[in-house]
Formats: sequence, structure tokens, C-alpha cells
Amino acid sequence: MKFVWKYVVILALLAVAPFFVLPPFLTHIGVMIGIYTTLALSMNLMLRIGQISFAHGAFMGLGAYGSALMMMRLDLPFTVAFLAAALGVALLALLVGSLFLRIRGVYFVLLTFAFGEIIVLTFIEWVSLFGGSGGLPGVPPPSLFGYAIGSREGFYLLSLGLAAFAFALVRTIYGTELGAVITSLDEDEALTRSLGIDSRRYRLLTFCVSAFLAGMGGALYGHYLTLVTPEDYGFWVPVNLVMMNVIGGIAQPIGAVLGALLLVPLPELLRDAKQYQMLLYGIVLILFLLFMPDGMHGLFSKLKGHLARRELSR
Amino acid sequence: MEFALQIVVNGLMSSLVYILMALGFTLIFGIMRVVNFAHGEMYMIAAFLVYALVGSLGWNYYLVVVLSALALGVFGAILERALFRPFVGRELQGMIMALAVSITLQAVAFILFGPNDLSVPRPITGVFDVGPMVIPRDRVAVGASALVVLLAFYVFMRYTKTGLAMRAVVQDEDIASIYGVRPKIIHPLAFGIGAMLAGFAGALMAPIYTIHPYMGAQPMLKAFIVVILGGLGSVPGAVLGGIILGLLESLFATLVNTTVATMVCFGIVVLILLFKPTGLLAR
Amino acid sequence: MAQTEVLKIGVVSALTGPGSEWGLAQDGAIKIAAREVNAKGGLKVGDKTYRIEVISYDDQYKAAMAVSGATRLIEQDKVKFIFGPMGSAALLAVKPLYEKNKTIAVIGAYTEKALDKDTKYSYRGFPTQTEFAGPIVKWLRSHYPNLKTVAEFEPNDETGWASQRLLKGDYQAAGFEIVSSELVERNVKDFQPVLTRVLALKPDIIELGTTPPGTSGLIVRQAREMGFKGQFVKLGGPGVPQIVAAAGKDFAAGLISYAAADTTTKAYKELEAKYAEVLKPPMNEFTVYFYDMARMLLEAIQRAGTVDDTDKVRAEFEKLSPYSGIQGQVRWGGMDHYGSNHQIITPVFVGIVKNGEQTIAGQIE
Amino acid sequence: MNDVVLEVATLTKAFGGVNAISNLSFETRRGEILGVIGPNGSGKTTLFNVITGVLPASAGKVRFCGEAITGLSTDTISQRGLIRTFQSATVFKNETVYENIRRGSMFGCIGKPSWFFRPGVVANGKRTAKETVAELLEFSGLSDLATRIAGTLPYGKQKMLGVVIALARRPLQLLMDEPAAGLNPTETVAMGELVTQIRDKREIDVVLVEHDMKMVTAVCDRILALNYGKAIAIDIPERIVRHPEVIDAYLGVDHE
Repeated sequence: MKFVWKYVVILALLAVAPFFVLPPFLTHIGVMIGIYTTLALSMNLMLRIGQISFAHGAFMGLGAYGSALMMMRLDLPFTVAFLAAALGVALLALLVGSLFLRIRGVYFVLLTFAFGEIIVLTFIEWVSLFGGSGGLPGVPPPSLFGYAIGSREGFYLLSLGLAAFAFALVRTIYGTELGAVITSLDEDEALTRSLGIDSRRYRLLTFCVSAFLAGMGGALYGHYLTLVTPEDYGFWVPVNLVMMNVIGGIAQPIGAVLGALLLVPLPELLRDAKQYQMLLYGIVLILFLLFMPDGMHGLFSKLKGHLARRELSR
Repeated sequence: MEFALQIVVNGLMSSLVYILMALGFTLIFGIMRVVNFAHGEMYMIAAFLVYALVGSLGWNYYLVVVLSALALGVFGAILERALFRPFVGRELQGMIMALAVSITLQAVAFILFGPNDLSVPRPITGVFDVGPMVIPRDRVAVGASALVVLLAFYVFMRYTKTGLAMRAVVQDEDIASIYGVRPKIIHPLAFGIGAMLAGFAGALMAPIYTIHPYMGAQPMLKAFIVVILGGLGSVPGAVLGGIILGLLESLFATLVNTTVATMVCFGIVVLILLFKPTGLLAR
Repeated sequence: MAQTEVLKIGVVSALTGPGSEWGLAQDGAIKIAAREVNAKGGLKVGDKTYRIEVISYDDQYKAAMAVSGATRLIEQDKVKFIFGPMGSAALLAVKPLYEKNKTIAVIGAYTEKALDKDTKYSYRGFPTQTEFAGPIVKWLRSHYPNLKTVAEFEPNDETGWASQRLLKGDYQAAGFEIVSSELVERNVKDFQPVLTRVLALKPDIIELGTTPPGTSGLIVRQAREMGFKGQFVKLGGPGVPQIVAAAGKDFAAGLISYAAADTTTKAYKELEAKYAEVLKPPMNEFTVYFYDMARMLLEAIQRAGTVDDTDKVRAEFEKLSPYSGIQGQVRWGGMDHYGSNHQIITPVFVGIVKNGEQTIAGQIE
Repeated sequence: MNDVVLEVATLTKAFGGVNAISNLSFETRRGEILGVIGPNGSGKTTLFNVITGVLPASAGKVRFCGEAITGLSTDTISQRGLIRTFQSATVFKNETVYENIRRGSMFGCIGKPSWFFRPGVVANGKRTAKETVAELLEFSGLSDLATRIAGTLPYGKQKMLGVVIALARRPLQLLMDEPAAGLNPTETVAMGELVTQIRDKREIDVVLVEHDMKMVTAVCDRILALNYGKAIAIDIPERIVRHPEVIDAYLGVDHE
């Protein structure tokens, strides 16, 4: 387990960063990177079973609305609301998953896209619960072990913790037999089933874990922004998450982290070139898709000499 | 329900435009297996061409409609050749590329034309009063031209050699290529024709509503619903899907509101994908 | 020349996408004021002279972008004075930042929740319907006695709801009858279905409220084509040029709208010329309000003799009322509605569209 | 009766009125290699897919080691020990040969996701996997290819690997779908020897559906001949080859 130490050291360095090194605004970006790493990792799970879900924006939204509403209306403590919201999303994934996961390929993408849009439109239409297009302002700040986390550094640590948890979770999943099963599901489902694997259950399990992470990412995002509005959870969220994985490299969970590290700050860094922001974003993605199908991680491993185990050629 | 007739008429008029968009979308998917999320941007580019050529340079509107459609046809072929060729058959990568193209085209339009809603002087104004119903003349003109384009497309697909080749590729590319159909030709052609159809829709609708860089999103969404209703890759399906969506949307938008109308349409899409993924007119 | 320092003023507002006409009005206004002051050698504050530098970030009318823009201004650029945001949702998300960091902000946004008794550092730089709707509706009642029923159209968001509630109250108070209140999604362009239902109720007036100008033009055109002969009124976010462009000159004729400025005056034309030097025309009428606010703020900073102590500046800022704006007296108010005098009260005009141009038919207050 | 392994009783499978299999009954005994032959469209593949749970049966029963498996899902049937191989070489193309075989062994132990709550399962799974892989590499002669990526192997070797993966699952009975398909003559002979060794050295019964008569007659103890979904005959190879109906239906008419 030598490499675990490598991660613990990096984590410690990152945790200390905002207090000494990072200027406040970069701490803000740090929080966003933490949240989007969690979300990118949740999409990495779906990419691994070859079923891109476009409902992940809505799952993120349900996490945000759930956690906020449970704190604001049922005044549950943050930890309870946060976890209950994420579990709620996972439960929803369980319910719809058994129906949806039978569908494969592009049809699954279109199905989850339609399902996600219905949820977002419900946020807009069901004004009494979700507050309509304006959403829910005044989302209370999280509080852990009794003291409220209001400061940006506090959020930074929370977000870093969430990202670390997500990375550890996905990493262990891929590390253990479960990883081998999930990967085989997409590589050759018929062979995997013929060896005795109940592929439906494993797909459902992956979908629920992925939805759980998306719910948590959404919940923290809502508390951080102190505002939950439907427009933040639409169709572009899963698109961005897929791009982060494509650019970072789908083969390994670290790819999702690299993708988040690169893409989250992009709009902020290009802030001054307002219109050119999206242009560069689009062109960067096109170039990556054409010339580096395995993303940056693929590039790094090529540079390190050993061929990336998996081409994106599946 | 005294305006039942008005609802039907409103619905049919929007159906024709939806069908035009859906045909392009389903052709590209049928042949290239690519869900073309950049389809809405073809519509948008054509609208901006109308704005630039008719609005600023004052060319004849009808000439510009044809010109912009052809321009989009060429642009579509070039797009396929340059960006989509490596992804033929690989649906997910193709889709992601389409998303990237969509972002880029929106950004370019934004830089060139800015964010605000622009308008184009309307070639046709006024209304037909038919009994209790009111039918805007320009919408009828758009409907008629869309019908003409649809018929031309149908004839092309049914009676020309290339049309036959395309339909063969939709069924099975490998077998088609055995019979001498060259995918290297058919793919850019399909993408081009798909983009041209969207271009037609965009140019025809440009004066009706306002023109802005993000105008492509809604029509693409509608084409997407229509194609799924009818069945991905199925041409008659796109026509049936277009009519269903147009009528349904008009009904709910009138009686309730547009949000609920869209929700109902998406609800049907979910049901169809779950229980009949190949759509109503399964191939 | 005394060694000049830099006074940074921030802008976080919708500079692209929907609602950007009003965001750019804020951005343009402070940039014009800054250019004028810098041309005269800079702002003398205490013993130093400051060159004004404007840093503007685009929030695309989205709350999340507004928060990150404001955070960057306050914490990275160390800005103490900010203009914007315009969107109600964006404002509600950002206001806690302003109050916590003691940043003086000249805000837009129609929602009544923007100002309350313990708002210290946020000031609303333009009148909202609470201020101008009532008087204009009364003006309408007296000049057009035969109009009885009203149908309301508003965008389906925070801004739209607040406006719908307020206008309903004002219209009913003035004796009008509200026959229908429609909420329309921002991206809807085809109003034929909803107009089919509304026109069947035979409204005399269609009130467009805070519907964005481009969309308002479409509603006007489609309603006229469907045989609506009645009166269009727009008591919210001005933008007559866009409405006329979308609806066409003849359909838009007669539209009565709340006008932020008399666009025929020499002062307005001069401002338009200055605007063209900082941003791409056309200039939105709101620029007038925020230009007055920008000059007022700079003067308050000068009087307070400090660029850091925002409490001192705040005190001076509130003392400057009444202040002679380029269209007449402006003063602070709003205590009875909001519990604090952070709402600017300005002269307001009633505009009528005649062959594509907006003419002023009346002035209020 | 206890040595009956696979029992098919009055099995019928109809596709819209057409009976691909009609009223078929047969059984296999322990330690036996049963061949199933028949011309195209005789119902061989349909039979294969019904037994492995890919297709639901229209009527009749399939029993494995005495328990009914009709209607069960493919993975449940596989859990019972009835493992199939595929007609085309089906391997995890992007994984090494070693990993392919390891997965065969591991997936056998974990099956359902509930293995999370039985920590021991994975531990001993890993232990047995290590031994199984080593032993199978030796048995199949693929040891020197262990680190190669499966997708890069020649077709014959990939097909061999497919069989070895199934063996890693420690099956009770192996159901082989045209093992000789796509192989050249030398590879077919090697495959035949492998099947015989599977029965002799590893006491695994085999049912193989096959076209290649040379292989079938050489390897199988008994052969079931099908035509239009019905059983024409079930007998030892020598007699089947001379059975008139089988010759008519399948081998072409050349009565001596």
C-alpha cells in the first residue's frame, strides 16, 4: 500500500494550501474543483460501464435541493440533510435504474437526457417546493461537529474532503474485483454473464454509487452558493463532466481529476476574454477528441513509456 | 374548446418545421450513427446568413433562403470530412464531437454578432382570416416551402440512385459497401443534406422569430424529440413524430403552459425509449 | 503632477446573453464617468489623486457566475465599490458578500427582497415598479378612461413574479380588472398558443412588464396579427428600439412604456456619444440612471476623503441627496417600503411609440 | 439415473408459429462427450441458446444435475456449473491472457454483488485464482503467452483462450458452440485433443454443437442428429455416419 502514502501527502499539502499559499479567489476555484472532481468521478463510473448518463445534472440538482430543503424546511442538521439528500438520489437511481439500464448506447444517453430535463422542468414548475426558476435563496451554510462553516477556507476543506472521499471510493472500486467486473461489463457483457456475473445488478450498483456521488457534489454546491437555481443543473452539467473525463482520460480515475483541474479554472482564467472563453473551450475539446483520444492521462502514460492499457477505441 | 381548430392549425404549422429539422437529424444518425447535437447550430448559421445577406445587404429573401441552405450543405460535408470521419460507427465519441462543434459554432456566432436578439425585415406579413381562425401568412409560406422541401427530399430518397444508396447504408453499411456503395462519398453527402435541411428550416424561420447565437438549442431539442418518437434513422417516422409533437405541444401550451407542454413531450420520449427504443415506426 | 494612485471600481452583471442590455448600461455608465474624471486628471481624494480603473465581469444573468465574479472582485482585485448585478437571483446570491465585506454596491434587480432594514452597503441605482408603476397607472387611468381590462405577460422567474404582483396591485388600485396573468419561459418565442387563450378574454390592455425587449416585440407582433386592436403597455425594463425592431414600426405604434429617459434631450444625446466611445451602441436608457449614480458615488468618495473607509463614503453618499442628475433631481427614498433609504427616487417618463420612435408623453415626480 | 447430467424433456421453441425445436428429448451421462449435429436451420443454435438461458423455451423442460434450469437467467445457469463457450473467439480483448483466465476463476466465486458482505469470498477467490491460472496455463500450453494482450493473439489461440476461460470457471459441464468454427485443420485437431483432455484429465462433461464431422466423429462418445428441430437419431458415431436419414438430411446421398 505504498502509493496510499503518496495520496496522503498530496492531500495534506492541498489541505494546508489556502492558509498560506492560495490567494482567496483561488480558494474559491479550489472549492469548485473539489466539487467538480467528485462529479467527474461519478461520470467516470458511468463511462466505465459504457453508459453515459445525461441525468447527472438533475441528480446533482436533486442533491442540492434535497439538502437545502431538509435544512431549511425540516431544519435537520447539515450532516443528516447532506447524506439523506445523496442517499435519496441514490434511491431514485435504484428505482429508475432497473428500468433504464436495460437500454444501451446512444438510446441510454437520450433516455437519461429526457429524464433529466423532466426533473429540471419540475424544479421550475413546482414552485411551492422548489421555488420555481428563481430557485431557493438563503441556503444555510453547512455545520460540522457543531460549528458553522462559513469561511471560504472551511468550504475548501469540506470540498477537498468530499473529492478525496470520492476519489478513494472510485479508486477502491476499480482496485478491487468490482472494478474488474464493471470493466468487463462494457468490454464484453455476453462473456461476463456467461461466467456467472449478474450484470444487471452490477450496472445498477454502479449507477446508484454514481448517483450518490452526484447527489453529494450537488448538495455541497448548493450550500456553497447559498442559492439553488434550476438553470445550474441542466443539460450542460453532464456534457462538461464527459468533457472533463475525455480530456483528463477515461482509463483511470485520475483522468477525471485532471479533467476537473484543467476545465474548472478555464472559464475563470479566461474571464477577461469573455466571448473567447467558450470558443477556446470548444476548440480545445475538438483537438483532444481528434488527436488525444485517451486524454492527458493517456499522454502522460505514453510519455512515461508504457502504453496506456486501454485505448478509447472501444 | 372553441379554439380547438386554432390549436390544430397552430400545431400543424409548427410540425412542418419540426419535420424539416428532424429529417436532417435522423438522416445523419441513420447513416453516421452520430447524434448530431450541433444540428441546431446549422439552423442558427442559416438564420444569421439571412440576417447578414437580407438584413444588411438587402438581397432578395427567397434567393438567400436557397443560397444559405446550399451553403449549409457544403459546410455540413466539410464538417463530416474534417471532424466526424474518425468517429463513424463510434456513437459516443461522435456525440461528444458534435457537442464540441456546437459550443464552438455558438461562440463564433456570438463573437461575430453579439448577444442581443436581432430581427430581419419580414418578407410576408399579414394574416388569413378563415372563420374563427387566424392563420399568419408568413407561417403558411414557411409551411408550404417546408412541404416542398420535404417532397423533394422524399423524391430524392425514393427515386434517385444516391437516395437508394443512402437508404441502403441506413440499413446496413457493410452490405451496402459490398454492392459498390462508397461510404467515403455517402457520409459527407448525408451530413451535407442533413445540414442543408436544417439550413432550410433556419432560413425560413429567421424572420418569424428573433435571431441570436443560442437560437439553435430549441429546434434541436424538438428535432430530437420528433426523431425518437418516430424512430432514430426512420424518415417516415420523422414525419409522424413531427405531427404528434406539433399537435401535442400546441394543445398543452395553449391550455396549460409551455413548461408543462415540454414535460409531456419528454415524458412520452422516456416511455417510448423504455418500451420501444426503435421508435413508433420501428425499422 | 502629484503621483497618481489607482482606484478600482468593479462591475459584475449580465454582459452577454438575456438581460445584457441592462447589464451593459451599468458597465457603460461607470466607464463613461471614469473616463471623464480621468480626463480631468483623476479624482482628488484627501491628498492623493486617483486614476479610476473599471474591472467588469460577466455573470450571464446566472447566480453562480455572479458569485464567482463578485468573489474575484472583492478578494482578488481588492475592489471596495461594485456596480451590479442586474438579475434578481444573481443579486440575492451576491448581496451577503457585499454586506459581509463592507463593499458599497450599486445594484439593479427588481425584487423587493433586494433591500431591507438591515441593508447597509447595497444601494439600488434605478427605480423599480414600486416607485414608478403606481403613478404611471394613474396617468394611464386619467388619459385613457375607456380601457378597463388588463392581461399581464411576465417572464417565469423571480423578476417576473415580483413585477406581476406589484403591477396587479397598482392596476387594481387604479380601478382596472386583471383578466389573466401569464408567466412565460424565457426561451419561448411562439406565443400563438397562449395568445389564443388570452385574446379570447378580450383584454383592453396587454401589460408586458419586465419581459425582455426582443421577446416583448414578438408578443406585440403576434398579438396584432391575431387581431388584437387594444393598447400595449410596458411598465418594466425599457428597450423600445429592440421592441420596434422585433415587432415592426406599425405594430409597435402606440405602445406606452415606462421610459427611463427622454431620449430627445441634448444631455441624452451627449451621453449616447460618450457611450459609443466605451461600448458598442445602441445605448440602453438605464445608462442614464447608473451614470448619475456613478458620478454621485465618485463625489461621495471625494467628500469622504478616503477610498478605503466605506462607512465614511456611505455616509457621504446618503448625504448627497437630492442630487442633480442629467434629467433632473434624484434623491434617496424607500424607507416606507423597504425599511431603509437605499432606493434612488428619480424622475420618470411615460413614453409613447410614434412611427418607430419613443416620444415622451408625460413626466412624473 | 443419478449419472444423468443434462436432461432435455419434450422441449419446444417456436418463433411465430415456426417450431425451431419441436418436442425434443435427450440426456447426457456423466463422463460423456455428446455431439450435436444437423444442417443449417436444424435448430442446433436455438437449442444451444435455450439451454443457456439466452432464449426462453416455449414448452418442455431442461434439467441440469436434476434441477430445472428452464427460464433461469444465463448468469444463474452459469452459477449452477453449466458453462458455455462462444462460436466466435470471445475474450476480454484489452486484457492480458493471464487476466482473462483470472477473471474466469474470480467471477465464478463472486457472482452476485452480495459478496461485499462476505469478506472471505474474495480472499480465497484470489488464492484459488492464482493456482487455477497457473495450472490452466500449463494445461493449455498458453504459458508463454500469459502477458500478451488477448486481442493481439492469432484467432486460433484466442479461441483456445475462450475455452480456457470457461475452464477457469470450474464447470461441471461445458457447452461448446461450434468450437471448430473459424479454425484451420491443424487448429481443429488441437481443439479436438483439448476437448478430449477436458473430459479425461479434468472429468468435465462436454456437449459440443459442431459442423465439422471429422472432429465430431473423432471426439464424441455419442452424437445427436437434428433436422427441422426434431431428433433424427442419437447413437455412437460409427452408426450415426451410416444412419440413412442422417445421411439424407446432412451428409448427402451416397448410400453404398
